[in-house]
Amino acid sequence: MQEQLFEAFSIMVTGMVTVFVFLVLLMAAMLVLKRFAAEPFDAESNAMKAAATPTPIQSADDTQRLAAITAAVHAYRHDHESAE
Amino acid sequence: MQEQLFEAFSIMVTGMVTVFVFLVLLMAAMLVLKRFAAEPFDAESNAMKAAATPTPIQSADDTQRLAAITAAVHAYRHDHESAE
Amino acid sequence: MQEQLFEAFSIMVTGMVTVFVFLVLLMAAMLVLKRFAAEPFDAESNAMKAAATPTPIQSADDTQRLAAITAAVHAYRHDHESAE
Amino acid sequence: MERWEVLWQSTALSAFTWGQAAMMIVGAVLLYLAIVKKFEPLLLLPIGFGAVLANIPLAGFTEPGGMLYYIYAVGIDTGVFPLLIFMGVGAMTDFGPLLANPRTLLLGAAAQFGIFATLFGAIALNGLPGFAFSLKDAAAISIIGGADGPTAIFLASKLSPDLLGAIAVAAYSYMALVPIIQPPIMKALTTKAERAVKMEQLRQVGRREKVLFPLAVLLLTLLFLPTATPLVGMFCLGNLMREAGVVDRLSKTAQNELINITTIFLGLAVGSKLSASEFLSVQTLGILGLGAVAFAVGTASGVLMAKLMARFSKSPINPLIGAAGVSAVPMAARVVNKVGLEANQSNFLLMHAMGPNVAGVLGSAVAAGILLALVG
Amino acid sequence: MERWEVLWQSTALSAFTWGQAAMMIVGAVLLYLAIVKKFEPLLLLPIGFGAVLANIPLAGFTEPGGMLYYIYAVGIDTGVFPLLIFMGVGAMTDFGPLLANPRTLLLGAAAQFGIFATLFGAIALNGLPGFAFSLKDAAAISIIGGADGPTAIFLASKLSPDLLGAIAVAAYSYMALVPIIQPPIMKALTTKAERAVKMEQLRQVGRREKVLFPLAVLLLTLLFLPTATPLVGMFCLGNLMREAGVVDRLSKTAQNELINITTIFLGLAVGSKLSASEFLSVQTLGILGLGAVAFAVGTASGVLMAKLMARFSKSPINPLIGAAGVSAVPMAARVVNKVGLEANQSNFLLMHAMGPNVAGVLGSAVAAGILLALVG
Amino acid sequence: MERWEVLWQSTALSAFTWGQAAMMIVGAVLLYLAIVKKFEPLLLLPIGFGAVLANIPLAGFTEPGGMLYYIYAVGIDTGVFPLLIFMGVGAMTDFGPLLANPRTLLLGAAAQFGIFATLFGAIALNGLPGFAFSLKDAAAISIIGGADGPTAIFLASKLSPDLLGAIAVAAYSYMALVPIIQPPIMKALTTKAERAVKMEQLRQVGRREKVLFPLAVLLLTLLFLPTATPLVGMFCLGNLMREAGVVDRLSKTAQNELINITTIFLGLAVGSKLSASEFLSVQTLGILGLGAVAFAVGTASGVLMAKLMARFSKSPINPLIGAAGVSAVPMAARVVNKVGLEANQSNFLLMHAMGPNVAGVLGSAVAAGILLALVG
Ligand code: NA
Ligand code: NA
Ligand code: NA
Repeated sequence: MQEQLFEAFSIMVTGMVTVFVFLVLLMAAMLVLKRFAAEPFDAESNAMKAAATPTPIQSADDTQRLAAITAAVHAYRHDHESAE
Repeated sequence: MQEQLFEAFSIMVTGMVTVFVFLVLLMAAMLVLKRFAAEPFDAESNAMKAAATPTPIQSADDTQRLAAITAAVHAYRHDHESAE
Repeated sequence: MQEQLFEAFSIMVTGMVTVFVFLVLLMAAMLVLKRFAAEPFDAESNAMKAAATPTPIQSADDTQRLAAITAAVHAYRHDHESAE
Repeated sequence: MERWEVLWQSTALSAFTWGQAAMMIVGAVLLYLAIVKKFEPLLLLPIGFGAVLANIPLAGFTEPGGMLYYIYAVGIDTGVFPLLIFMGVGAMTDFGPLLANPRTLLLGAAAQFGIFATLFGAIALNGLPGFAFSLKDAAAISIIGGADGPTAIFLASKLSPDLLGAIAVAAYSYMALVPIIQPPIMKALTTKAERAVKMEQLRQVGRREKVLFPLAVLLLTLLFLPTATPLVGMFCLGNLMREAGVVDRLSKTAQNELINITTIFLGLAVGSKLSASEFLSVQTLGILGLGAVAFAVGTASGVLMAKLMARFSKSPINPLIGAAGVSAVPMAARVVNKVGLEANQSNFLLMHAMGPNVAGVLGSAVAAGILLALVG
Repeated sequence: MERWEVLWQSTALSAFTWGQAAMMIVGAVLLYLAIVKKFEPLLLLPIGFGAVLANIPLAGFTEPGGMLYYIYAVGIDTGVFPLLIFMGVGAMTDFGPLLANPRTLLLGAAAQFGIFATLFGAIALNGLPGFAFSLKDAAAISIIGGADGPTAIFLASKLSPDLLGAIAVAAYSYMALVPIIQPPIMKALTTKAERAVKMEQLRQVGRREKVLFPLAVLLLTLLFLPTATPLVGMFCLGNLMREAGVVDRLSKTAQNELINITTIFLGLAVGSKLSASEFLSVQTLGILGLGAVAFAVGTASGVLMAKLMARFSKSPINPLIGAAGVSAVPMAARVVNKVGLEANQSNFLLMHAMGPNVAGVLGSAVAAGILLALVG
Repeated sequence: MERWEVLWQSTALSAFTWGQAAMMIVGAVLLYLAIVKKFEPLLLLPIGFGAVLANIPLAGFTEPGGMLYYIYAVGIDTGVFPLLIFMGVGAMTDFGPLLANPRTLLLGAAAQFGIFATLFGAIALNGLPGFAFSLKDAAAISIIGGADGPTAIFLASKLSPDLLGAIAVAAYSYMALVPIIQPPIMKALTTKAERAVKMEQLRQVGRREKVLFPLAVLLLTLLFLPTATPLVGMFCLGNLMREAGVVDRLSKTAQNELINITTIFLGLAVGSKLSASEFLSVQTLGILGLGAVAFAVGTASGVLMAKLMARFSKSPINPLIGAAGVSAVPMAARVVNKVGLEANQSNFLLMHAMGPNVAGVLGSAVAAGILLALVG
């Protein structure tokens, strides 16, 4: 029991140290990436990309937007016709 | 042969009785459900649910609706431009 | 080596002849099909079919079209409001 | 020269048997029925194509190493494919009309007489020369009367895999023929006045009932008929995913991509069981005949049960809706609607027939469980 | 008579054990939590349903020939299902907020203390009567603190398959309970002034960084922690497909149909491990208790680490975002946002919390790799 | 201390071989080609990623228990994955342009000379030191000239699984390079006047012809070349589902989700065959060289055949369309269109080139069947 507890404790220490070392290394890699791979931000391309990969949630939004547009178009049609 | 026929006949009787007993039990369960789980009908929520689960057919409708809207918008654009 | 080369050569000849024979047979089958199965062309049904089976590319187009429509409707809404 | 000899030996022309050629024609007929006659094309097209592929000499589709061999082993031998289809069907099923009118469950029960009468009939056929159906064979054949594809395939794969091809083909073909088989029987057993009876509008059923219903079905099944739980359980899982409202993305996938993928594979694998040695026999004629009997008896018992219920019911019951108890969803319910309209132009029975229709699905899954328990 | 006897023998009523009945109730409770309480319904609904099916007497779902047996063998024994889920999660993950603020990786690291402290705690529990967790068991249990479903299932299937059911149930339940477990701890460890701290807006991250990031993660993992490469590798593959911009159709399929199909099967297979002999024991209570400890410790260490970082940072850091380091994406980040808003109505922490949130996913996958290396 | 030793032993750093490191670079190059150069990214991205994963020391992806091991065993060893891809490609293929101009089948036939000449070339290479291709190897390599990924993978998995990785990489790379490889050859073999030739508009092809065509292809294949029926059969099934018009939901699933899921797995599994011992050899250089020869010879024979046909044809034939006979759908047809436009700004050859283009797919599937019959 005592021995197993010690083993568990040692795994705890080893594990936490390793996790930290690993993620610090990854942090370093990110800083390298930032320095060498960062690009001037291009708002348009990102916006387009977001539009091009609809998640299920977004596609539900699309349906709602579609409904909104339909309603809008109908309203316009109506207005337009009555205007004539 | 005679024996096999008798066996088949006995399976027929046993089977039909069991099917009926089972479905009568299920009917009883449904009456229990109706008594204890029925809720005042909420038209709006059902309608919303139907809207939220588009079948392939509905999404085909969407495409057609989209086409209709596109046409409508183009028509408006055209009218609008000519109006200016 | 010599022998293997000869074998490869013989496969080359056999193979090309077989490919040609096979595809000539298929060509004959196509002419038979044309004679007996060709139908007067029905432009409308084909167009509808194309519309009914959107490829991923087309659905991407749909998203863009949707965006375009949204923009258009917003523009109209804006014009309309300012017109009032 | 020798190479040409090898090539000739590797053409099918040198190896074709009459049986294989005949089975190709069977496959072609199934493709014709699927594409031109629109007989259950989602299944009969892949089944017909699978039948053609399986009978190509020297191609080895159904031998170890061949694609159809693997698909069959993975999906049918294990029973997984029909169960996945059943889950998808559950996710597509709305039990609302049945919950609104629980009595129609009895119609779904009565129509199962088509199954059990056919079992008796199959054994009786053994009196004729050329027929030697075992009890398992008879049970597998009789399930054609359930008018439900995945149930038939599941049961046949467990009880009589050799007959699987013929049974599945018969089941789907007769389901497609429901608009031709049922109306004469329905009309023969009812008067025009009966067919013209209008039924009261159904109550609306709330979400809570719909969520609890598949669980209630599962509970009763697992208590009283555990052998039916694979089929009923997967059906209820699909239905629960549909009605729970919290896992819509799973429900949609079960109803669309998953059932489509499984359907392609299931059809090919079923088709791969259409081999000459099994299919080109007098047995197949017997199966086709028994299947027709099963549909007819099921339709008749449903209608007669509805007539009986109408006699004792306070609210009016149109006996036609009993015919929908065979399942064949939603074709049978549409047939009921059509025949009802013929008798009375303002008589819309579709929703009333959906109750017995989905009851018939449960009924035949239960019947399959009973058969597994008694002869499996 | 005899036939009725056979039918009775084939009902579950004659064969039910108390354990099976109790596990059905467990399954029903999971369904209730999923449907009514909306606790991680995508997983808990199939898990609960699987638990019910697996405990039906005589139905044989989990024996060779049964559907759940095959699904478990194909997807969990091999580790393939959790890896596919992880690929899909990778394809849904946006590393932008993390890349914009790399320091938040440290929060994702600190929160993993929940895992390792729990491992120690599990061994310490062996001091009580009724507990005898091996090191492998303890490691599998501790991963609940990773607050990540597929990681927990993957590790448990490798180290302690018998506990898989209880571990997965605990992991998903506590993930659903994050809005209840975390806020008290977060508030206890911070002052209102700390919680009201606003953080600077994040920089925009370009596509090139986002494409290279999963590759950098993979590179470091394969160099230093190859045992973590199955999990991290599939996660990075999904993320690379997302960000590469050239395989959108694969990325969408990984995020939708493929992950949905896998989720249905994974849930059923996990549920099939909820057997009475394993689940109805004091061990399960231990697992549930340890899981709660793991979440609490992870949350606390994340918050404390954030406080430490705030002390040495030039730009302001709100210590609440440390709580998101346990992962439980995106629930934990939302909780951070909510608690932050309570302290300051114009303090929107959501995007700031997404960094530690996704860092926590990487952190627990790394921790799983370490555990596999040390005790696997 | 000892625990740190265990961790170090479990890092890849202690176990890397030069070969594995080199193969990782190969994987990285493939990812670069896929993402930055957009070389067939749908395949080369998963292949490149699979190559990286497969070469991680101590991770065991390709050993029993590892994910890539299972995926390879299930999908490539059995041949199922390339066949499913081929079914999806069939469902995406429109045979209209070919049916409108059946003569272009001859171009698809002529271009297969690239395959058979390369087979001869591979055996001839054995004269050089370091090369010892068996006939099976040579046949598997030569199929690169078919310019069709699933065909190449299917044949290589049957004839020469060790070379599968290199062959698939070469096939997809050269398909991506078609716009660079083909134009110089096309221009060298034609005059500007020939390239400027306009062709007559194609007739519209009705649905009935399109439905019957895949069945006719299947019939001829099963009669004369049963070894080609797995590939041709699945292709025709996909095309039949597309054209039948009654199973649109199956056709769409085959074209989208099913092919996407299969593509991810297929790519990973192919990548898993990129091991140092097989790939880092002079053989691979030979394969790459032979692949280039195959594409060049195929292109040249297609163009020369078209010139020959033009001489005897009443209606004008632009010899450029012969180049599309190598398949590489639809890239080769686009290249034809582009080169045609360069010669004559109003000369749109795209639809005319689609005929030989899809004929090339059939041609190389047929060639694969011949090779299986002769050397399999
Ligand atoms: Na039925
Ligand atoms: Na975590
Ligand atoms: Na080709």
